[in-house]
Amino acid sequence: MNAQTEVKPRELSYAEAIREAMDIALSTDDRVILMGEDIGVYGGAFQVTGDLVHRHGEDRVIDTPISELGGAGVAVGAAMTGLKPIFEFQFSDFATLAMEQIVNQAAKVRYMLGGAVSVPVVMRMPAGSGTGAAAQHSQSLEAWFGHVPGLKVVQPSTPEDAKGLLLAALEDPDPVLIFEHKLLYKTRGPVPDGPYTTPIGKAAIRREGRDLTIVATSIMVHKALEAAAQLADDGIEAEIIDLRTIRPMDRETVLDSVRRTGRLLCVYEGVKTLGIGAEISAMVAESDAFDYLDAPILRLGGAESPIPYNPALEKAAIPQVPDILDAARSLATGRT
Amino acid sequence: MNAQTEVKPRELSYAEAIREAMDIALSTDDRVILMGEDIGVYGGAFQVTGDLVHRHGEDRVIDTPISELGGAGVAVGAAMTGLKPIFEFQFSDFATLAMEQIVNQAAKVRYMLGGAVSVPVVMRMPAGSGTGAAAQHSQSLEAWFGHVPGLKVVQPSTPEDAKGLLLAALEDPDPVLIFEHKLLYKTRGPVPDGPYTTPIGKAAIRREGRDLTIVATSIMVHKALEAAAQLADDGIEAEIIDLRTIRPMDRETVLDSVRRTGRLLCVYEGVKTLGIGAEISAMVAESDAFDYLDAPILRLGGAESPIPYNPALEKAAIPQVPDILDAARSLATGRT
Amino acid sequence: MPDASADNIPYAIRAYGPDRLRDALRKMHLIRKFEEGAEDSYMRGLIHGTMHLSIGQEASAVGACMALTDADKITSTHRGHGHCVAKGADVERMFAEFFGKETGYCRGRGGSMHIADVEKGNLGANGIVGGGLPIAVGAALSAKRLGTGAVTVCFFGDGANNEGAFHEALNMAAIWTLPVVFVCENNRYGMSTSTERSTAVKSIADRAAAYSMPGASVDGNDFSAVAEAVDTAVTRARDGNGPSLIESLTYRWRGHSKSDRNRYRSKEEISDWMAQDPIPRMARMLVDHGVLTTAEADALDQDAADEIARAIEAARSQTDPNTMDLLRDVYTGDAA
Amino acid sequence: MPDASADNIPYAIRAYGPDRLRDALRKMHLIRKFEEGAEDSYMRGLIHGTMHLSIGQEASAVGACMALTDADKITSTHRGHGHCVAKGADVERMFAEFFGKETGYCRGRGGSMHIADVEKGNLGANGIVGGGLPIAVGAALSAKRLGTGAVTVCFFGDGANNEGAFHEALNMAAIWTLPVVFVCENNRYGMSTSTERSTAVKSIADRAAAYSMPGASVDGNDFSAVAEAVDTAVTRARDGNGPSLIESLTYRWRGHSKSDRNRYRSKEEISDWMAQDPIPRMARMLVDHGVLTTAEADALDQDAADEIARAIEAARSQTDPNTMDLLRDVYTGDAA
Ligand SMILES: Cc1ncc(C[n+]2csc(CCOP(=O)(O)OP(=O)(O)O)c2C)c(N)n1
Ligand SMILES: Cc1ncc(C[n+]2csc(CCOP(=O)(O)OP(=O)(O)O)c2C)c(N)n1
Ligand SMILES: [Mg+2]
Ligand SMILES: [Mg+2]
Repeated sequence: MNAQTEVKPRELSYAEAIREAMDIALSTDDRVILMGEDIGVYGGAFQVTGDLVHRHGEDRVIDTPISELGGAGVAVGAAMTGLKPIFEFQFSDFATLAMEQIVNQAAKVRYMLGGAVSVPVVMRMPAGSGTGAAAQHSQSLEAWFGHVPGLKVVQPSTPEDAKGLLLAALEDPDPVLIFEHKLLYKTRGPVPDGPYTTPIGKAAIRREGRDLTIVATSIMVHKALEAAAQLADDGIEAEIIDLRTIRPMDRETVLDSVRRTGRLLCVYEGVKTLGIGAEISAMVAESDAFDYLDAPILRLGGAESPIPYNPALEKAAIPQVPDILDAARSLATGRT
Repeated sequence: MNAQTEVKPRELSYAEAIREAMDIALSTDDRVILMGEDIGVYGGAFQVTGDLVHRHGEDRVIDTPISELGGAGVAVGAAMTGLKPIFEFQFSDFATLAMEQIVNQAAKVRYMLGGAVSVPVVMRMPAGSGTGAAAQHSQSLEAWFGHVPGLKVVQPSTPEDAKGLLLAALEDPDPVLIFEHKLLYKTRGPVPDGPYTTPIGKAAIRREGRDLTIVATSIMVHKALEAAAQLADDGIEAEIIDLRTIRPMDRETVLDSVRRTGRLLCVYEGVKTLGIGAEISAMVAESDAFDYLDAPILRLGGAESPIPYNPALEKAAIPQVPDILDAARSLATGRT
Repeated sequence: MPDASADNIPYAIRAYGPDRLRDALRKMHLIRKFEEGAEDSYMRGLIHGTMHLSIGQEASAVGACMALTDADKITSTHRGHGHCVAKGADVERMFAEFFGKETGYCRGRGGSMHIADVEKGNLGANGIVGGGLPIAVGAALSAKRLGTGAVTVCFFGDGANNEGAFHEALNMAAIWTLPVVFVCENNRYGMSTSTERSTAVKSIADRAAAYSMPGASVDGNDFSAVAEAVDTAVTRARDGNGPSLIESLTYRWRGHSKSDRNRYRSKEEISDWMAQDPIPRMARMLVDHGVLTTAEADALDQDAADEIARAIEAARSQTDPNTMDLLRDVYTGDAA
Repeated sequence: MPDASADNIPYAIRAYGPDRLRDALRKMHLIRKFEEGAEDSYMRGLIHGTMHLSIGQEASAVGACMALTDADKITSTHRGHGHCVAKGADVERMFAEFFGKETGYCRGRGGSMHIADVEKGNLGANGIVGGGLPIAVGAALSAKRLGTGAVTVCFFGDGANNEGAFHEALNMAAIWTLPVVFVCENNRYGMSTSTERSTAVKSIADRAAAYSMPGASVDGNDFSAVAEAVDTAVTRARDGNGPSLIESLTYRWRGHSKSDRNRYRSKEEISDWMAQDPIPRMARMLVDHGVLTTAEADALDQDAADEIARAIEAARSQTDPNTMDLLRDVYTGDAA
């Protein structure tokens, strides 16, 4: 369905938008259930499920024991047999306990069975640093899942997309992982009423520009937009692409922009090496857009270290606006 | 120590070379133990540990229950407290059950504790397809671990390196993961006697060439060499780099070669998207070597699908020599 | 436990009519002949990869499925051929899968380790030890929420009982009172590792107490004993009284897989168990209680042999997958 | 279980001399004051991130460490401040860590969730529920192989007992007869989820039977009861008789973390437990048995308050890490 027809000027937080999407799904589709740790009376570690248990009952908003492998596997088995579970990992770091069920089962069972089943499970992954929770509660592991055929992986950066991508994930017959940045939960933005979907596999151009292309993911989109505003003051017009979907990646939107700007900067929070930016860079470098490149493809990613606790170190471990400004300036002023 | 002084012309299989390295370690260092499933009397699923249990006893060659998370965690805890465990995953696919201990604990504990401990654990990962074992026993997941600071990741392609890198891993105070391709276990090659190490973090140029650079990993090194011989007949001289270490990557050897050839092809078995080749490509594209590129950077990786059972499909799912020939020819004959 | 002496009518004779009993014996013969045919085909090079034969365990597979209809589900294991036949699969389509044919249950994508028959309620074998345990609980959660009245029987081995997935799955099944029956086929070894060396409890059934569910240990080579225990557990599950754990004590005559050298058990042990062949035991019981004549029982044996021979011949000549379809069924709707 | 009435000499009075008993009470006060000081510092914005306070659980932490020397190890949890102090840590260095200082136990890299004191045998808190269980077994394996005679006490919560890691760790500790004592601090909730809703067994100690190890459930607010149970288990472990599971029944007065709204438990329940305050109970026992005068007991309280105040003041002014050292200690030898 399409939102445009029914848009009202209304702002919600990113967390509220996700909750609204789940509320719509629970209200309109009996097969939808929520599973996760402390998503019931507690409302979720980040208060995303909030009061849904009171609206839809404990049979549909299910607190699991602290059993990530089993919990995820139960969601996979339920999805194979008629339910549409939305499974919340309390922190995406804990998905390290469930990789077996996500990667060996959910992602592969349809293929291994020659198409005899689908696994319509949605997994929500609160990710990212900035909360002072240190190395085991701050990772950005989306690149791992982007490497796994059979999975779809999205990373909404706005409340509108957080709702639209979750509803799209629920309409999708295959496993979809949604990486939600913890620091975005409280950010607010316009959110259409009622049901609508944001297409999986489609990037969004958040700002147009002729001088360079910045492809960013999740919270980095906002840092890139902040940088772009400052760059404009120096007469540098950066085009900002919000990738939105990690797998399948929107090749055309990225290549088309690079063909126009001839310069590319990738900005992401995950560890730089083998992070999302590596694929974006390689995808461009192997394409015809390579011929349009006027400068090296730059990447700003997370530091080659675990996320430290100390706030100054934690900040230093991921790209910040000044880093984006420096990289963009060096690119824009580079040879043509 | 250095092998050159004591090299004898002697051939071993890749599996025998690994066993010899473990035998040396068990014989010379009391802190070394082996842990894994069926590595004792059974000799390991691929007969790599072989008769070591008879030479060193069940206290040091320890059959674990089928408990990958716990087993890996026991190895991590033992490594933190004085032992040097070599932990064998029966198939690297089963490391999906132990990501928590590998990534949240082994890789991060030293950093999280401000350097108060080291985790000298070695994990052996039989990987790759070609055995008809289908999607859950054929993965090449090394890229995941290459994305994790705190880990070192190596991928020997020859018996000599399989022994040398294992002994280097044992001398290394930090966690080292060794990805061994199952189809290489029976391949034979010269292996120096006695103890020696192959440096972690150093790639090897297996063949010199001026026309293009092919960076390959593991079994793909052999396919690339086979292709290079045929390319030579057409007068195309490919330089073949065996990456050997995934993390930390040998930037200089790759960049230096690309500066000379101006053309780059990456060949790896893991899924193409976000696989090793993505990082190699991005590393070159962001470096000064970019200016030397005369053509797009091409990648040949695994198909965007799980590994199928049917032998013809299985073969079609990973790069083969003809694919390398086609890519290399299109590169070499491309614009300059 | 009932025995087959004439002065004490065994449960199976009391519980089932002659047609079902004849069919059960037929299925046991069919499994035995299927496994022998698969082994022979493997030796003749018709089958790729490896396989795990369940010869000697036929009473366990068939007895456990007596209480199930096609609406009920099972999750199976790497040693799943018997479960698949017991749940009603067509042996020709099974062989077609083994031969990697497009006509196989998994279109040749899965092979022995992923064979499934979703229409008949078999959610599939699994290449991951313990992988099916949480999935079975998920299927039971669906049945309970959707009110289908279906019960799920979860097959797993003694080795699997030491996986964390076992603990998490049984705990969740119990706290949520789900209609699932856990059937542990204890054949005394996980690959080469005996339960004495791997499992810290004498009887695996005793682990049921850790989940406040009934636990029973039965002679897995006694069809009637297995059927009685599982019937009781299935009834309990259907009545909404939750899960049970049944340990079926049996033995695999063949090696773990095609690469097993049987170094970990004695010839005597194997021959003692072969003397406990469940098939003649079943036949004798049926003859003793006048369900069949000896001639009729022998005829079932011969019929099974003929059916398997025909199935192998028919399957061999069927069509192979087209390598152009490599990416088919990675995602739903990717059908070629 | 011993009680504190004068006509029945409690275990602790019989087992320890006055100095150790005085020191135990001192540590209990120190933990309480430490937690209150940490909470106050957090409110004053001196501490980044979140924290998990153990107020109300002091007898469990201190009692469980009575049998341990600095050579013995503990693995702790996210709620680990009490364990750390009980094992002999310096509260000033602990606060320095909370304040993210270079002088902290983790050089400011770990914070509350990773606080460790390796010299004193505390291998660290853990951000992963259940993460310490296999590590503790590994430490015990080292002790057994290296013949150090050390015992490891593994602390974990009721919520952690539903993780697969619990099952795998206890099973391995039992089959290998390792010197480890599993201390489950059952404070009735895993975050918001009560044991009734998460755990399919009445007493967690009953799960010991699944691993053929002794299990005991004790009043975790009774210092003497905890000390007696753990002393017995540690002696058993030191004598080479293997692991034990001890359930320490206690309660956390504060919310799970700083974001908890206590929606899942009643005010009455909390106040009933506060009436069971373990510290006055301990003090009363010592006074009743003439170990201390009331005045001496009160003095320990005041001394603890003063020590904490001094520690906070001293730690606050210490030096912050240099952001140039971000990559330090990712690998051994990376010291700046
Ligand atoms: C997670 C995982 N670990 C290890 C293996 C390798 N493996 C396959 S079957 C097997 C033994 C399983 O033993 P059990 O559960 O008793 O089943 P059985 O083979 O005896 O029928 C092992 C170790 C696997 N497939 N998956
Ligand atoms: C693997 C994992 N899952 C979930 C969490 C989030 N979490 C942190 S503490 C906690 C509750 C733990 O309960 P329990 O083990 O009883 O310890 P307690 O907090 O009661 O001391 C949860 C769910 C985590 N840190 N790690
Ligand atoms: Mg078995
Ligand atoms: Mg608790």
